[in-house]
Amino acid sequence: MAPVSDKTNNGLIGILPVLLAAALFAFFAAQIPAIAAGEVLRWSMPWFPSQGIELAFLLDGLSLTFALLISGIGTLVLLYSDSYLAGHPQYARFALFLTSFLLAMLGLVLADDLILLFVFWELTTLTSYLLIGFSHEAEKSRRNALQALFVTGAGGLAFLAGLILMGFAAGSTSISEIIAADELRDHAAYTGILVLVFAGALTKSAQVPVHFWLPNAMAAPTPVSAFLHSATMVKAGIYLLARMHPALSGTPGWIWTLTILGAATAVFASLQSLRQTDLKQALAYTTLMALGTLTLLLGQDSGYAMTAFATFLIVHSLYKAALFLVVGNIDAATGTREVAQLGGLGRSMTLTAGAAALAALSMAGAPPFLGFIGKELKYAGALAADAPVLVAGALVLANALMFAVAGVVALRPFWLGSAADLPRAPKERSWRMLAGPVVLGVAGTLFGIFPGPLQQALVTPTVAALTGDAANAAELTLWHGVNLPLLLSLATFALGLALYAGHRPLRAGLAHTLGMLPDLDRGWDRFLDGLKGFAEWQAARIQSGKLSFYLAATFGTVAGALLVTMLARGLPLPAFTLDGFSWAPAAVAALMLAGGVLVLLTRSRITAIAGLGTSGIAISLVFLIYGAPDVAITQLLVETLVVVLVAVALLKLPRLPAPRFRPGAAVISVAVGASVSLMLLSVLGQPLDLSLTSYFEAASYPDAHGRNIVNVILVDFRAIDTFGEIAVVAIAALSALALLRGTKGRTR
Amino acid sequence: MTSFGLNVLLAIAWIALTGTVTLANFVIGALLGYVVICVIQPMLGPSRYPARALAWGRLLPLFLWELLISSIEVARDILRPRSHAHPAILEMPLTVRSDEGILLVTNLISLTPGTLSLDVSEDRKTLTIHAMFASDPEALIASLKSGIERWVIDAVEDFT
Amino acid sequence: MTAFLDAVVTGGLALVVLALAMAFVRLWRGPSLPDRVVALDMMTMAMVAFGGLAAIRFDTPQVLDVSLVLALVAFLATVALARFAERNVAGEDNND
Amino acid sequence: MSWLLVAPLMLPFATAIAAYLAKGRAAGRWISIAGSALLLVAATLLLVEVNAQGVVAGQMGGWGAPFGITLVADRLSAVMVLITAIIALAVSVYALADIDTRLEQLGYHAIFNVLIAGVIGAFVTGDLFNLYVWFEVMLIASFGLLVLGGSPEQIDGGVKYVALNLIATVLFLAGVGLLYGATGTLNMADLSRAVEGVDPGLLSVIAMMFLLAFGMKAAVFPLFFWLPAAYHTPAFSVSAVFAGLLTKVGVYALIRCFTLIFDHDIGYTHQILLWVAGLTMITGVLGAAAQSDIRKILSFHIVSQIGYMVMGLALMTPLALVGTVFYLVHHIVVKANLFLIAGAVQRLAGSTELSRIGGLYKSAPLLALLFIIPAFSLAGFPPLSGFWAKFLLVKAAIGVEGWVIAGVALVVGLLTIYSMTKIWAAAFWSPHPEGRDTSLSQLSASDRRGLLLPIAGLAVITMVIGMAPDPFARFAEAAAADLLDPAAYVSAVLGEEQ
Amino acid sequence: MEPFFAIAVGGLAAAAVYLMLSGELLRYIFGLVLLSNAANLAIFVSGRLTPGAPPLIPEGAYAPAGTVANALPQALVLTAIVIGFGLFAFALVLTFRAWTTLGTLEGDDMRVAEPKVTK
Amino acid sequence: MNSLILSVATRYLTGLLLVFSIYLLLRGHNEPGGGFIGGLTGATGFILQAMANGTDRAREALRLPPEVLAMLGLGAALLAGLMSALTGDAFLTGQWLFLGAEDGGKGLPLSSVLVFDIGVYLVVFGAVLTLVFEMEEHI
Amino acid sequence: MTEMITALLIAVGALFAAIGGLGLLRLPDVLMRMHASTKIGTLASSLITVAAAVHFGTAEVWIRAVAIVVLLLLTAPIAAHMIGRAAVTTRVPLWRTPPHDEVDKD
Ligand code: NA
Ligand code: NA
Repeated sequence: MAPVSDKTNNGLIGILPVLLAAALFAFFAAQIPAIAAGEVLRWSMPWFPSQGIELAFLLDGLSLTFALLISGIGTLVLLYSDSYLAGHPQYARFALFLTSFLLAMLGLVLADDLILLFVFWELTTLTSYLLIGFSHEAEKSRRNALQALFVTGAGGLAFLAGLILMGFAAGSTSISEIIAADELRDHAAYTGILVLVFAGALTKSAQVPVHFWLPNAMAAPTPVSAFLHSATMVKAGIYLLARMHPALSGTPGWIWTLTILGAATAVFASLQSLRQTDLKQALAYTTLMALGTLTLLLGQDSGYAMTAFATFLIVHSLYKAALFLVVGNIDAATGTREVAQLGGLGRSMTLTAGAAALAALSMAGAPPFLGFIGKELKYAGALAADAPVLVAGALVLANALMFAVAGVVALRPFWLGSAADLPRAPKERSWRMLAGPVVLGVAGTLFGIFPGPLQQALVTPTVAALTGDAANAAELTLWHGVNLPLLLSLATFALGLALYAGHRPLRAGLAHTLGMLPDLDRGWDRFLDGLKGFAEWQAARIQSGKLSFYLAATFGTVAGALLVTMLARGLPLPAFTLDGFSWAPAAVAALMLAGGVLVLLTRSRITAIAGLGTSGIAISLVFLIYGAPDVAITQLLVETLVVVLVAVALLKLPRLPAPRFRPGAAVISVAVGASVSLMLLSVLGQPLDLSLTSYFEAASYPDAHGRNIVNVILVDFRAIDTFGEIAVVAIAALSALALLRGTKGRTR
Repeated sequence: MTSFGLNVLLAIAWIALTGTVTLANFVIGALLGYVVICVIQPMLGPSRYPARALAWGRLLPLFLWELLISSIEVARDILRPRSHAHPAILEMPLTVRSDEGILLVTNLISLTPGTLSLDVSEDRKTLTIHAMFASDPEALIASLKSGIERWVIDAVEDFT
Repeated sequence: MTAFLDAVVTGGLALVVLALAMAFVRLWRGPSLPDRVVALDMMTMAMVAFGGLAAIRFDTPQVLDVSLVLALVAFLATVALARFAERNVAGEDNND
Repeated sequence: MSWLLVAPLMLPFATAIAAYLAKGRAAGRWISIAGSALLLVAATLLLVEVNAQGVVAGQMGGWGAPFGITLVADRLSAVMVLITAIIALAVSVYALADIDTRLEQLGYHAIFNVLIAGVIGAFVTGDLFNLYVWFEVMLIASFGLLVLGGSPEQIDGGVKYVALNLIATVLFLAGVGLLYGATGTLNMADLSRAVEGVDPGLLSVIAMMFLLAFGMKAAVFPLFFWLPAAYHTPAFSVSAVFAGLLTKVGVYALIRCFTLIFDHDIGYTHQILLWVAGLTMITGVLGAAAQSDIRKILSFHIVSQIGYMVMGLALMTPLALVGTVFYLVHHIVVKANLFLIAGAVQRLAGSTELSRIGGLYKSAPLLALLFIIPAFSLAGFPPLSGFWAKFLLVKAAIGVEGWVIAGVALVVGLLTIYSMTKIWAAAFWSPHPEGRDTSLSQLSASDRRGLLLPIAGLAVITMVIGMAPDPFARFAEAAAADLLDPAAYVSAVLGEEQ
Repeated sequence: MEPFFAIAVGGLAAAAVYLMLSGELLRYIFGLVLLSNAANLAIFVSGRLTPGAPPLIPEGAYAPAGTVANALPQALVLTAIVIGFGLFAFALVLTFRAWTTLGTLEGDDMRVAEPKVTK
Repeated sequence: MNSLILSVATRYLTGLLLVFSIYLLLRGHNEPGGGFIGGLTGATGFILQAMANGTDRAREALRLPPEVLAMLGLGAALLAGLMSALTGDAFLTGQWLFLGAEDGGKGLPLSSVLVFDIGVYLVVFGAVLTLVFEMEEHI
Repeated sequence: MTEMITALLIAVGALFAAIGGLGLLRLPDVLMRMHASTKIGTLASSLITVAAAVHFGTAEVWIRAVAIVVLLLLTAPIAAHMIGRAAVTTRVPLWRTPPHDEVDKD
């Protein structure tokens, strides 16, 4: 992304977040002595006590390492962004999101409660979504942001299930308690927990085969990529695995899953990386490679592997952030990131070039950089693994490829070729954009030459957090004599040089070979299309827009549910007798039915109304016969009013379509009718408790001063029913009025 | 309807005063109200209400009797195996002029043997009738005019 | 109530119900719209009679109130339907 | 005591009458706002009392239970009343900018307030037939509001809404009749004891009747057609209050009846509820995925979210019911708010059809922020209310090894993200296809206030619940405990010592 | 007599549902009226039937003389009838409006709110 | 519609129905009748007016718009319910005043229950007329 | 005596009712059927109503009965007029074309 205006920074909005991050870094740095001394700092307050969830934070070697990387690199990235996006109209939001992201990430690595951890986990997902989609007007940004959100969100939900399960299994969601109790491996839910936690961690850390979202996350502005890829987001999954390492590791499930996935990711990613021509894409794949390596290491248990993990974690963060920022500088200076176009930048961008060289050499694992130490430790860890050949082989191949990529990405553009074909004449960037690469590059170099303080301050405490014992930490040193790791290192350089020399033909070959693998990125599009297609298909079936379908489905459900329940739960039916049968009510009931049937069969509207009227009259006769004059009168009045209103409405309504026999409707309606009859018969077979009625009869006159018990019920005993009832009538009238007056209506 | 409304009001007031909500009591109230209105008539301005009410009372028995006769006649025809009817739609010139008079004439005709009022023309001068036994239309119309219409004019329009 | 009166009332009810039924047949058959209105009118008349008989049968004069209201509102329904029939000049319902 | 129950029920009626008689003047809208504010006060007082005392019951007309009608509020009722009052106030304020004079003159404020009264009546009544009455009050008012204005879409949606809802009405009515015929009583507390004398098979069938009736009101699978057919058609204020409250009354009724009365055959009835819950979640969320209009998307999401609430009821464990209660409250606030936001989107961008809008992220960042809060809350992102709601339910499901339903709940959450980001990407991130000016400044200051104040207020509630879930969950816990052990409810209603 | 009415109510409900299922609004409305009647009758019958004897207290007495019809279901039915009328009236007006606005009474032809998906 | 016969008859019927409806309302507490039945009967009279002479005439006779009458009725019912607040009773508790009560009779009953029923009457009366008038006018 | 009068009124009234129903079935056109329903129906119901009044004999019942009869007498002819007019204006086919049909010309 090119600078948006000729401003060089964003003023207060630009600098405040930097200060905040720097302050955080300082704070965490101040904790180093305590942590180095083997202390573990814990702070907590109740948050959701009824669910046993605390706002609990824990600072040990592992979280301190992460916290320092996050806040330190965060400071540099924010400083860099201030210049990179100088004058951008949405810089305030950008800074807000980036700072939030930083804080969420800090929260994640400090949380000492599974649910709290998840809260921050999801917050990083959400804020990274907003950051990846920062160039929101570009379709691709939006797509890639969604992809990242969806994939990591999916993993996150699985992760949540795993956390809940873990909470149940351990009886607590406090991470330190779970680790201290150390009972999970024997729990019945262990495998489930493992699967679910892996699902969360591996999607977040973009392991094969759910890696595809990470390179696409490059849609974000470069400083975001630098941050996302070096110290944050993708490391969240790694952090999680590391954090749970004491509680979950050591089982075959843990070892083999992480080893195989890590190895596959590392190799696959480094091959992909070599294949890329866009600097940023190439770097993105190297991130994958690093993540694979870290995963692979976490699969192991040895002190070497853990030390290697702790060291490589730092190594990678330093060089990766530096290189991304370098690429940002190149992009900003030249307007391109295409390898083929770039060359000879070393002369015009000396500081950038220098920083790039330091970072690249660390990445390549060359001595005396920290990368070299990291690599040696990796090999030592590999040799201590359960499958040394597999682990070491994967690492050698991956590191050699890294070596080649480092050459292609970070050295070649500066020191080879010429700046001839560039869109813009390259020029060194402002100090804000140089601070990051330079500080990080130099740090990688200094820690390589003087590894002692790093070992003391961070690596050993991290190993202690991972294994429970600081004594497990291996020594960080450039020279440890001629041994197998050194030999492997030399082999790596040789292979790396060969790969670099042949990287052009190799690229073509790789492109061909990798092209034959299923393209999961395109698969994502197909998944979304499929999802949408299925959703549309489903919606069109269910929400068809056809009233007749809705009605049939509704009544069908009603009849089905009732009849099935009758069969399944048994409906008591009394013996049917004709005791007390009387012809007059029977005749009236027949008339009632006849009226209904008449409505059914006719296509004459007036006949239908008359049929309704007949049915209504018959029902009111039933009320009359069985001692309900009030109801009979009301029924008559209402029925009449129905007839009157329909007669008025019919003046403008069309004729009825001819009735035709609809077998489906007939089945449904008979089923509904039958279930109604059966239920009613069953109810009538039960004794009825008449105590309410008896009370009303006794209290009506003495207490409520009325002789018409029905009316007393309506206006006194149950007056609130009647109040609601008249509200219905009043609102029906108001609504009808509004409907009639409020619509002009098409004149027909 | 001023007098009428007043009468109703008075009747209700009576019920409220006596506290007995029965039909009988209402009738008492209405009658009382009627008397009161008659008394206060000069204050209310000219009204035909008292006289008209009396006329209604005289016409009621007539209605009932005519109804019975006409029903028997129609019933006979219904029960006969073959209808002897000579249906026709006729027009009868109206002499009666007042709204109430026309209403009474049409209603009475409808309740009289074999005749049914269908409509009054817009100029109120002709009444359309359906007759069931109209073998001699002129005679039928003449008898209606001399019978029912005469009664109505005597009973109602004399007071106007 | 004596057995005699009871028998008369029962017979009366039977005849009234018969009238209701015959009116309903006319209602069903039509053929013209006014025919059906007439039939409905007749049914309400029969119901008034039914109310009177029911009052005697159950010894509850309050049932007459039903007849009273019926006499009132039946008229309204008839007027509304007749009005519909009159405006419906297109002659719908004359021959279904 | 009983006046605490009567006040929230009768205040909206008084407001409705006053607003109607004042129609044609601006007074109506201010009466409505003032009435809603008073309602909020009354609802708060009720909640405070209930929280202090457990269950508050009052016998209307002074006729003792089970003879007269009892109004009764336990914690669930009280919180539902309060949340109703909050929505009523928010929507009343929103109506200032959303409802034009024409609709006001057609009686908008009166019908709206009667709707609120119906909803509250349903929450506070302790009588089954009276519940039917309040359902109808609510229903008829919803009819009126739905078609107020009378556009062809409204009429079309209204026809389907009316046609299908009336079926539920008749089912409910018949169910009440049958239950009365089997037990001889209507008072729900009394019913909870009287059903013990009824044949269990018959009772299960009657329970099914209520499940169907309330299920339809709650818009569960496969009875939800009326909702997506209609909710996108009325004025935004109206769809917001519908979205927030109406289906939840169905859910409330399900909860009330299936914890208090129909708990004799949980192995059958609640198993069915569980199936219904799962299918409702899935069909709803897929339906949403197929839509391209904001309100249609949101409508289908109502359906899908109802599934979660029913799921808690179906699991019937203390934690599950806590989840359901929590979900109810959360969902009402969030869903109503999203519809309000849809209205603001319409005002600024000219449509709610995703392909025809955009640019709001750039031009109206405040609205963007206000959207993202409820949207991600709906999708269950922490630390917003929806996260805890989902968390509690999933935890409850996992706690009883309901793996499938837990999985469904999680996957549906993911698909919810898909829909919410679809709206976000189309309405906010992508540029407006016609390059229209979508900034908030094109609205008058008063319209801006009217639109944004309620939206912001509801967003704050979502966040507060999310940030400090404990008091809410504690309350929900107490509410769930009330539901699972109705003894206190029964004795408060029937006026006996426990 | 109650079982007989139980069957009659079922028959009426069946006719009503068949009408409502037609998807044509006028028939739907007619069906709705019948269905409401069936539901009301169901409540009435559920409260058991007592011929004659309306629940009225004679003058001078403090309670009904002898057995009278069950008053409670009567009150419920009355309320239900009135509510049903309100709903019916609105449905009728809506039907009328549907015709003037949408030009059809066939529910399946009403595709304004849920247009056919054209692909 | 312009039927002279109907028009003239309606003049009498409307008054008759109105009186009758009030009668039904007042005695409803003791005999069949009450607010709903009364209100509907009263409305019948004005519906006849509207059909015979047009809604304008019927509206004129009513003076207040029917929908306002309905809302006033709702208000009356609400007030009837609230009257019990004065005596500290529960909502909708009947408040009775028997004027001149003596042995064997309760005297003239005036009660909040009657006010409530009058509210019912007005709502039904107003609502039904609203429905009919509006439909008449818009069809 | 009262009982005899009651029985007589009922018998006549019920008989008329049945005849009226039969007339509605048998008579050939709508206007003629109206003669049956309007006249006979009104009479039948009036007679039975009066029978009830005679049976109970109280003033209250008598007043109610009279009210019913008056109402029927007032409304039945008007109803008949409305229906008849509708039948004529909509040109319902009449049995045996009337010789002096002058309404039909408009
Ligand atoms: Na909803
Ligand atoms: Na009522």
